[in-house]
Amino acid sequence: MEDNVILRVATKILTPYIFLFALYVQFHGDYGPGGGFQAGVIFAAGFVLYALIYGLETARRVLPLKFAALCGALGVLIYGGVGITTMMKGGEFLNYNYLDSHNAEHGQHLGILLVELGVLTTVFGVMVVIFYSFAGRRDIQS
Amino acid sequence: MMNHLPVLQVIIPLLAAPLCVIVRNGQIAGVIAVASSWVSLWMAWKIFQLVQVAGTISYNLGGWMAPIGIEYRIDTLAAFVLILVTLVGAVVTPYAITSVKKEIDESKEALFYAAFLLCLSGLLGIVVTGDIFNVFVFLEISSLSAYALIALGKDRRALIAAYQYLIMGSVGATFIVIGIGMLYVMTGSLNMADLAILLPQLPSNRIIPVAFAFLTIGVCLKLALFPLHVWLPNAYAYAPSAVTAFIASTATKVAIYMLLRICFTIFGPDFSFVKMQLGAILLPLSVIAIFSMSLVAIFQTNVKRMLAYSSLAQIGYIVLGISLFTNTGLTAGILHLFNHAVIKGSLFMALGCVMYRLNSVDLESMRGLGRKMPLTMGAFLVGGFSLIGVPFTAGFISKWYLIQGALEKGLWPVALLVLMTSLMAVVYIWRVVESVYFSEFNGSDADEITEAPLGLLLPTWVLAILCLYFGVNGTFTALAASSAAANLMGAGS
Amino acid sequence: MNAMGLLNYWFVIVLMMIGFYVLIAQGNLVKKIVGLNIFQTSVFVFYISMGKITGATAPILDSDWSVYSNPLPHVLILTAIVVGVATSALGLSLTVRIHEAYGSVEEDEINEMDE
Amino acid sequence: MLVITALIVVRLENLFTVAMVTGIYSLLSAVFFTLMDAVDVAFTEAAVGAGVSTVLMLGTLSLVGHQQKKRKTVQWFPLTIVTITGLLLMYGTLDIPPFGEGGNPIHGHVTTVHYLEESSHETGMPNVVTSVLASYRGYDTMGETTVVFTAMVGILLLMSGKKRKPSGDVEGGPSGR
Repeated sequence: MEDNVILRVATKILTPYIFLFALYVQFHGDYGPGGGFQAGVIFAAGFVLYALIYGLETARRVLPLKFAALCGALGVLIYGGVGITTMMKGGEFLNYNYLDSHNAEHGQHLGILLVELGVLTTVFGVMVVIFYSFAGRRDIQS
Repeated sequence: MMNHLPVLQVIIPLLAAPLCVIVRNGQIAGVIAVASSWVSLWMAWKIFQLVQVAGTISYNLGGWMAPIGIEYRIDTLAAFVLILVTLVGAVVTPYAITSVKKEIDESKEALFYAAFLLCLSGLLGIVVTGDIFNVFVFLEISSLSAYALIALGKDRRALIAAYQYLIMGSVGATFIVIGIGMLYVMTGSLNMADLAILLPQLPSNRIIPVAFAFLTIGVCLKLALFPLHVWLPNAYAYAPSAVTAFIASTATKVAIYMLLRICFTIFGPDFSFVKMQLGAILLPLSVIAIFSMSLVAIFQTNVKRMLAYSSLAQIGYIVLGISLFTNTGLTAGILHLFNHAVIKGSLFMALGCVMYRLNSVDLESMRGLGRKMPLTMGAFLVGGFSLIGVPFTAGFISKWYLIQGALEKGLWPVALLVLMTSLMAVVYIWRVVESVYFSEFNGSDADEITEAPLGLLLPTWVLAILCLYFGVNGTFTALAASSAAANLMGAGS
Repeated sequence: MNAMGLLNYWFVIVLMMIGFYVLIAQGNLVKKIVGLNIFQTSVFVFYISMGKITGATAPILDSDWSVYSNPLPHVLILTAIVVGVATSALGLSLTVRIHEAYGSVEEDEINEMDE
Repeated sequence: MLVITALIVVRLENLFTVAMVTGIYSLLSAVFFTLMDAVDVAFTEAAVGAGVSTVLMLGTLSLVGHQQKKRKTVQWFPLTIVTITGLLLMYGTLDIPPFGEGGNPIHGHVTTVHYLEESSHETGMPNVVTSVLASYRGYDTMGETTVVFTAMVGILLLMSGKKRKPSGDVEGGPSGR
C-alpha cells in the first residue's frame, strides 16, 4: 500500500479533514451529538489511516508509542486535575461552578470543556496504543 | 481537606496510576504505589473514626444533590471494608517491590504498579459509592486491571485463567447492568438510598424480583460462590504472587460487600430474605461450597491451588453467615470477611516467598523447607492455624460467632458442619506442614535456598501478626462487625 | 401499542440470549468475544428502548420541541459502550497472547494441551 | 433485522465474515438508537461498535487465523441456561412500564425532570446528554475514562515486549516495543 500514489495523495488530503471533523465533533458536543469520546476515536481513526498508508514505521516516527501512552495517562490526569482544582477552590470534587468565581454557568462551560479535552486525549492515546500493539504484534510473530 | 476524604480515598490511587505510566521507571512507580497505598490506609482509618462519631457520611460529587448527581455514602460497613482493602493494599505494595523484580519484566514494572493501583482504586470506588451505576463503572476498572494482572503470571495457563475470568466477569457485570436497568425502569433512580425508599412503594410486580435475581447472580459470579466459582482456582494459582495475595484477599470480599449492599441497603432485608427467601437459597449453596471445596483442597498438590479452593470454602463460611439472617450470623459473616482476608493475605504472601526462592509451590518441591526458610514457613504456619480456627487466632473468633449464629437458629447440623470442615482444613494444612517440616529437602541446589529477603518477609509477618492480634484482641473487629451488622439489619425496618 | 412495546422488549431479549449463547457455548475464543459484544449491545438496546417517548425528540433542547426522550439512559449507555469496547480489546489481546503460547484459539484443544 | 444478523453470526464459521457481520450488527443497532432519539449513543455505537471493534477484531484475526473448528451444532447445556435466563427476563418484562409512554416512572423521576428543565440554565448547554455526561454524572465519565486507560495499561502489559516462546528463545522482531 505504501507505493500507491493515489492512496498516498488521497490520505494526505483526507487526514487534515478528519482531524478537523474530530475537532468539530469535540467542540460541537455542547449543541449536537458528539463529545470527547467520539472525537478521540475519529482523531485516532485519522491517524490510523495515515499509519496504514504510510507504514507503521513512519507513523511511529511521527507519534512514538511512548507518546501515545503518555496521552492516555495525561487525559486521566487532566480530568482528575479539574476535580482537584475545584476542590482547591472550595467546592466538591468536579463541582465546576467553582472554576469561575463570578459566574457559575461559565464555570460549568469551562469545566465541561476541559473534561472533554481529557477524555479526548485519553481516548486518542489509547486507541493509537491499541492499534500499535495489534499491528506491531505481527512483526514480532513473523 | 477532611470533608473531602471520601473522594480522596478513591482519587489518590486512581490518579497515582497515570503518574506511574508517565514516569515509566519501575522504581519511582513503586515508591508512588507504596506512598499512595499508605496514604489510602491512613485515610480509611480517618474515615472509620469519622463514621464512628458522626454516623453515615455523604459526599456529593460535582456538588449535585443526591439523586441528581452521584453520591458517595460511607456507613460503618463501608468504612470497615475500606480499612480491610487499604490495609491489604498497604501491605502488599511494599511486598510487590521485591517480588515483582523477580516475576515481571523490568520494562513493565511501572505498568504493573499502575494496574495494581487501578485495581485498588476500583475496589475502593465500589465500596464508597452510593450510586448503583457507579458501582458498575468501578467494578469494571478493578476487573479489567485484575484480568491484566492475572495474565502476567509466568505460566502460560495464567493467560487462560485470565481469559476465563474475563468472560465470567463480563457475564457477571452484564447481568448486573441488566439488573440495574430493570430497577431503573421501574423507579427512575440510580441512587441506592433513593431506590431503598422508592422500591417498597411500588405495587407488587414481577420485574423487581427478576432484577433482584440478576443482580444477585451477577454478584455471585464475581464472588465465586459455588457453583459459579470455576474461574477462581486457576486465576489464583497462576497469577504473580503479589497479585494473588492482593486479589484473593480483596476482590471477592468487595463482591461480598456488594451482595450485602444489594440485599440489605437497596432491596431491604424484608424483601431479600422474607419475600425472596434468599437465605434458603444461599444456605444450601454455601454449605455445599464449604464441604466440597474443602474436600477438593485436600487433594491438591499445588499449594497455591489448594489455598484457592480453601478460599472458596471460606467464601462459603462468609455467605453462610449472611444467609442465617440474624444479627450474630451477619456479624460472623462480616467478621470472617475481614479475618479471612488477613489470613489468606498472609498465607499467599508466605507462598510468594517460597515462589521467590523455589520458583514452584508444589508440595513435592517444598519438602524440608521448614529448615531452609524458617521465618517464611513460620508465617505460613500462623496463617494456617488461623485458617483452621485454632484458639487465639483470628479465624477462631469468626468461626466462634458463626457457630453461635447457627445454634441460635437451631441449625445444629450446620454448626457441626463448620466444626467438621475445620477438621478438613486441618488435613490440608497438615499436608503442607508434613512436607515442610517432616521430610528431607531433596532439591539439587540445596545450598542456594535460603530465607526469603526482608522486603518480602516483613510484609508477610505484618499480616501474620495481625492474624494473631485479631485473635487475641478481637474487640476492634468484633465491635465494628456487629455495629455494621446491626446497621444493615435495621436498615429496612 | 402495549403488545408492540412488549414485542420490542422480547426481541431485545432474544438478541441478548443469542449473544449469551455464543458467549458460553462457543469454543472459539474470538467468537466468545463476538458473543460478548452482541450480548452487551443488546443490553444497550434494552436501555435505550426504555428511554424512548413516542413522539418525542432527541434530548437536545430546542424551542420548537417540548417533549424529549429521557437523556439518562443515553448517558449510561455511552459509558457502557466504552466499557464494553475496553473489555473486548483486553479480551482480544489476551486471545492473541493465548494463540502465541498455545498455537490455537479453540478452547478444547487448549484444555487438552494442559492436561 | 438485528435478530437475523445475530443468528448469522452464530451459524457462520469463517471468523472474518463474523467480524464483518458483527460490524453490520453494530451499525443496525446504531440506526435503531437514532430511531429511539439517542443520537449521541448512535454516533458512539457507529464509531466504536462498527469501527473500533471491527478493526480490533480483524487485527486479532490476522494474528490468530480465521477458520473456526467445526463442532457439534447445538450444545444443550448452555442452551438450557440461556433459555432459562431468557424466560426469566421475559417474565420480568410482563410488568415493564409500557414502551414509549411519557408517564413512565423513569420520565417522572426528579432526576430526569431536573436534567431536562434545569440543565439549560445550570450548565448553559442545549445538549442535555453532554451536560449530564460531563457534569451531573461527570464522575461516571471520569470512571469511564479510567476504564479506557486501564484497558491501555492492560494491553501494554500483555502485548508490548518480546514474544515469550516456550523454547526460551527471547529474540523478537526489530520493533519489539
